Amino acid sequence: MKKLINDPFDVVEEMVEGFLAANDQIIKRVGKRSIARANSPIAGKVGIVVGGGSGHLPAFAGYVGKGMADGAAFGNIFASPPAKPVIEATLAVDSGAGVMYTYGNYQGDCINFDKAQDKCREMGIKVETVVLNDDVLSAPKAQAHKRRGIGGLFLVWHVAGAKAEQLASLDEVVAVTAKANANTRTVGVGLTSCTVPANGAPTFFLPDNEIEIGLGIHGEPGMKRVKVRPIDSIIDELMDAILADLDYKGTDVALLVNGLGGTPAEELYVVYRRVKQICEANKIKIKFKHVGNQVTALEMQGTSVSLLRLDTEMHDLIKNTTVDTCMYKKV
Amino acid sequence: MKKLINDPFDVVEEMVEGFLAANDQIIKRVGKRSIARANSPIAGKVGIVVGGGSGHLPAFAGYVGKGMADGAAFGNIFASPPAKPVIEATLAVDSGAGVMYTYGNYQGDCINFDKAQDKCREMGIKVETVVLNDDVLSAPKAQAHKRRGIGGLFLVWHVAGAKAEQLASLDEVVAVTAKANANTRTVGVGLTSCTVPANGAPTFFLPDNEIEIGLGIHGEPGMKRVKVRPIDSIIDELMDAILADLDYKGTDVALLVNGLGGTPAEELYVVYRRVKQICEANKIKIKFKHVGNQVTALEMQGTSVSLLRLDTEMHDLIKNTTVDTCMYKKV
Amino acid sequence: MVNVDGALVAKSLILVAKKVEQNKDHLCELDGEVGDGDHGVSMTIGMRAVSRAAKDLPADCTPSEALQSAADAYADEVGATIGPLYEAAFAAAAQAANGKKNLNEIADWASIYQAMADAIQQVGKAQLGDKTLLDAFFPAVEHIKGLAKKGGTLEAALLSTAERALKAAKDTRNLVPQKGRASRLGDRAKGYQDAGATSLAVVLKGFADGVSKRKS
Amino acid sequence: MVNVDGALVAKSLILVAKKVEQNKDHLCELDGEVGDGDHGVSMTIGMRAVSRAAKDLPADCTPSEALQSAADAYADEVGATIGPLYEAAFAAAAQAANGKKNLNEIADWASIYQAMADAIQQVGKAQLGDKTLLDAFFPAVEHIKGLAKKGGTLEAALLSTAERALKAAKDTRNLVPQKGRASRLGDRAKGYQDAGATSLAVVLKGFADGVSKRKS
Ligand SMILES: Nc1ncnc2c1ncn2[C@@H]1O[C@H](COP(=O)(O)OP(=O)(O)O)[C@@H](O)[C@H]1O
Ligand SMILES: Nc1ncnc2c1ncn2[C@@H]1O[C@H](COP(=O)(O)OP(=O)(O)O)[C@@H](O)[C@H]1O
Ligand SMILES: [Mg+2]
Ligand SMILES: [Mg+2]
Ligand SMILES: [Mg+2]
Ligand SMILES: [Mg+2]
Repeated sequence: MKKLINDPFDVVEEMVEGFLAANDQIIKRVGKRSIARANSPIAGKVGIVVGGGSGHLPAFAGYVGKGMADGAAFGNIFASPPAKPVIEATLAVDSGAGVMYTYGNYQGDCINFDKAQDKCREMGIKVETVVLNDDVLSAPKAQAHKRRGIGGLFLVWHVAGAKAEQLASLDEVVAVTAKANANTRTVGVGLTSCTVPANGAPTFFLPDNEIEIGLGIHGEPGMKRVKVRPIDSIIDELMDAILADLDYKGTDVALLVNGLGGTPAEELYVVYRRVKQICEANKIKIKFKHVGNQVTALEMQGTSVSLLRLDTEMHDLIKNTTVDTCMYKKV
Repeated sequence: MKKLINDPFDVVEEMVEGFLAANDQIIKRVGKRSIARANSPIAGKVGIVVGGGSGHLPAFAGYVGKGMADGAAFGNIFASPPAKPVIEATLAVDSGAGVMYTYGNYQGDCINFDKAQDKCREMGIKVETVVLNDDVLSAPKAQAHKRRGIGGLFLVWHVAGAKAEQLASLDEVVAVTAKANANTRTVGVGLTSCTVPANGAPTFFLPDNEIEIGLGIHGEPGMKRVKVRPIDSIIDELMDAILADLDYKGTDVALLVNGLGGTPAEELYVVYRRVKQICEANKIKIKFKHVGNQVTALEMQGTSVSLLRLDTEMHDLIKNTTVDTCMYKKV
Repeated sequence: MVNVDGALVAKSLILVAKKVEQNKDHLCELDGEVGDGDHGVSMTIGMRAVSRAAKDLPADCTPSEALQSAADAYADEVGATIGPLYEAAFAAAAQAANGKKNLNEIADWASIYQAMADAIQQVGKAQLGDKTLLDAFFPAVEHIKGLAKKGGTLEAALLSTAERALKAAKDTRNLVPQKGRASRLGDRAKGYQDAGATSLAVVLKGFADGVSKRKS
Repeated sequence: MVNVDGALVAKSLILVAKKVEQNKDHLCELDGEVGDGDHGVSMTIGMRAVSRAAKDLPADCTPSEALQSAADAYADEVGATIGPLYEAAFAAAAQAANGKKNLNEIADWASIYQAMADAIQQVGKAQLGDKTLLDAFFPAVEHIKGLAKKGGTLEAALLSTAERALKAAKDTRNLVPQKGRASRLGDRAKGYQDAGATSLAVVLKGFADGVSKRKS
């Protein structure tokens, strides 16, 4: 294992320290593993708290700032944060208008965030939760509630953050977040695994001629292993899965071609080229497009494609909101 | 080799196609391998043309847009573009106020851009060139003109683009760009090599316990190979080299902790943490800080640290300019 | 016969931590086959915190206090799925040991293990056969309950209980996971031994060795 | 004796392209030892364009036209260091062949190779010993100039010239590079054969085989 780190067990601590220092205009520390926007709580604003295991930057802390999230809790690498930092973030961002938790659907996150929610409600804070489950290939449609959250988180939070920025009520923010989630689908493909620093070895081994379709964002194995082939044909397969799961024909979408952390941007544009061709063939109008590392898995190589089917409300929310978070800006 | 590509010889073509489609609000195509801001030429504005081999995104095309560059030429992977696309970009961005070429110091780029400059001058266009050479470890101080340009390009262009955006004259833009370059130093460390797609194999092999100090942005070998050790001690060595080359003590700086493409953002923040400690110890005030992939080498793992010593002019230029380029935004 | 007072429970926790860390890479490897490869890391982080807390305990602490300190340590440090599970387990153990000056009877440990397994089930909602650590823990609980009735030395009972857990952990190989990220792989996860069940066996072995004061 | 008209020059260029592509990986490997590992790719891209252009030439083209088409192909497609060098070289070759219906004399090729090497030096400003393709080309030029005086068949002359270039390319191993990215490595680049010198030998071999109409 070669990484730009010191003691592997200190990575998260030192990463958080660097992250805070690098973003001190936007955020403040509110606990050992929790941050909030520097100007939190913002009067009248619903506080959005995100979080999850570390190793996914910009997700999750990278999205704290104007137009997206108000607070975040850091877990260890690929491990949900405990309830404590979630509670700290909640207390820091609650203006009285209530707080929404929103995170990817993983058992660990659900357990720990639910615990935090219970405790915060006991303290009299209004807390609601929207769990995100965009990963089409992680469970069949009939069991969509079991699907995990991956790249689509970024698109959903774009909508959620914009709504909260308008000082909408907690119910309204929750409603539009749930709506965005219901209209978002993602599929991914992984070329390599990644190495949890304190583990020291790659999570699994993929031979040089094999890739994993349906790979998640933890370097965990995907749905099936196939031989390497031209990316166009892989993207065709991924897009088929998305389009079969939700009717996007003729709709407006926000689109993300996400890099998993170790893939060059050049390759993501090759992917975008194909995705766009498929969208055109299906009369899908790409209103917002993003190509880059948004929800990653350390140095994993691979990509995921996410489509969010827009209605007028979601479209205008994205369009009219400036975003200035730690790691993502929209002018 | 596993990459998200089709025929390796089509990568650049397909990447350019995807890049253009993904950024069509900001740029237009002005040749097979050349782009310009959609609204070029901009009346009264000096046109800044950048470029170089592909494989370094966001450099170079990713910086075309408001506040940085006006046009760019794409080369093949790690190969300078020929003169032709440079000329196309020049013609597209010249408003009559003149054009500045600015790129990293590589023989191929110098030869091809100089050829373009000669041809464009023959056509009556005012063209000046500022070649950037921030890489401390690529040549001793006495031969600084031989040093190559790496991560520091991003900081220099921040200044140059801001000046041009103010409709300064060609001489003024050239002067401030040269000043920024003279005040910028970079050092890098590589953990892995990378694979030129049409080559198919990594450029060189680094054993799992060795790293290259002084590595460039083409996966080419660096200055010396050393054993893996904690990142703090590596950063100490890199910063020593920077601080020995230029007197930064007590000054204001813009700072970049750059990822080489395949390194997780988490690790870059661990690096930033140490860089900041060293800056504090040397009474260097970090006025602007950037942590991310800005000048990359495909999927290479590693980092470089760049410091730009600011004066009031450069400080205010960066501070007061909104940047909205294809791949970098500053709100 | 040893006297399992609070200090010895604390010492056992330190030994458990040592054993877990020794097994870190193996546990990660098992988790990596079907999960995200971090189980050994999460357990090590948690047990390091437990170990630190145990070292800070006063010499005259009660067994319950020692177990509760482990719960608190887990709560703040680990997260993941395993964090809340072990936090709840240690808290339930503390509860079961409440009021006792020592845990010298097999029945003491039978009720502690039972409380731990029940707490884990309550938080994680897994059933027997779901391929989780409960598939090692429940058989071990049944086993020690039997021994409590039969009688014998505490040392031997804890040791054979840990062995029962290890055997059960190995048997998880044939199960199809229903909980956590491995569950998304369905049949693809068959054939691999569950990481959490394996670490549970390590934990029980740590207690057995700690109580019998053996070194390894 | 063969008649080296424009059509045969065009055919030779196509053969050169084929040979370069066959050597792509080897050339990249050499470049990767001290440079950025793309030399085989850049040469392949350039020679593919040359090959396409050669195939589009009219059957009755002159040698000069054929060589100029290669220069133009290089100009638009390659870039890098090697692009302008080969563009200039082929343009100079076209110039040297200007007005000739065929290139049947050793002296024709001696002057063409001389012009090519000179053009490369003019653009790239490298000196003998700088560890560039000129360290293969200049010895080859001297060699063919000697043969032009001595006489013999064109086929044999071109072949032995290509062999001379290959030997010289191998000898670059001991040189310390002064130009291009390899120069930044200083002594560390010693011991490796120069990629550009090696590809130049491949190019000259391609011409030799093309003119003598042999297959490989
Ligand atoms: N609901 C559950 N109840 C009990 N144990 C569980 C449950 N879900 C998962 N586990 C156990 O947790 C282990 C995985 O733990 P770990 O890797 O630390 O967490 P994560 O899956 O969050 O990375 C599994 O091997 C399994 O034994
Ligand atoms: N100034 C020069 N003059 C002649 N040949 C040169 C010069 N600089 C480099 N070369 C040749 O070019 C080769 C490298 O070419 P290539 O890898 O295609 O370009 P780049 O260095 O731009 O990647 C070297 O091996 C050397 O033979
Ligand atoms: Mg995990
Ligand atoms: Mg090159
Ligand atoms: Mg795990
Ligand atoms: Mg090269």
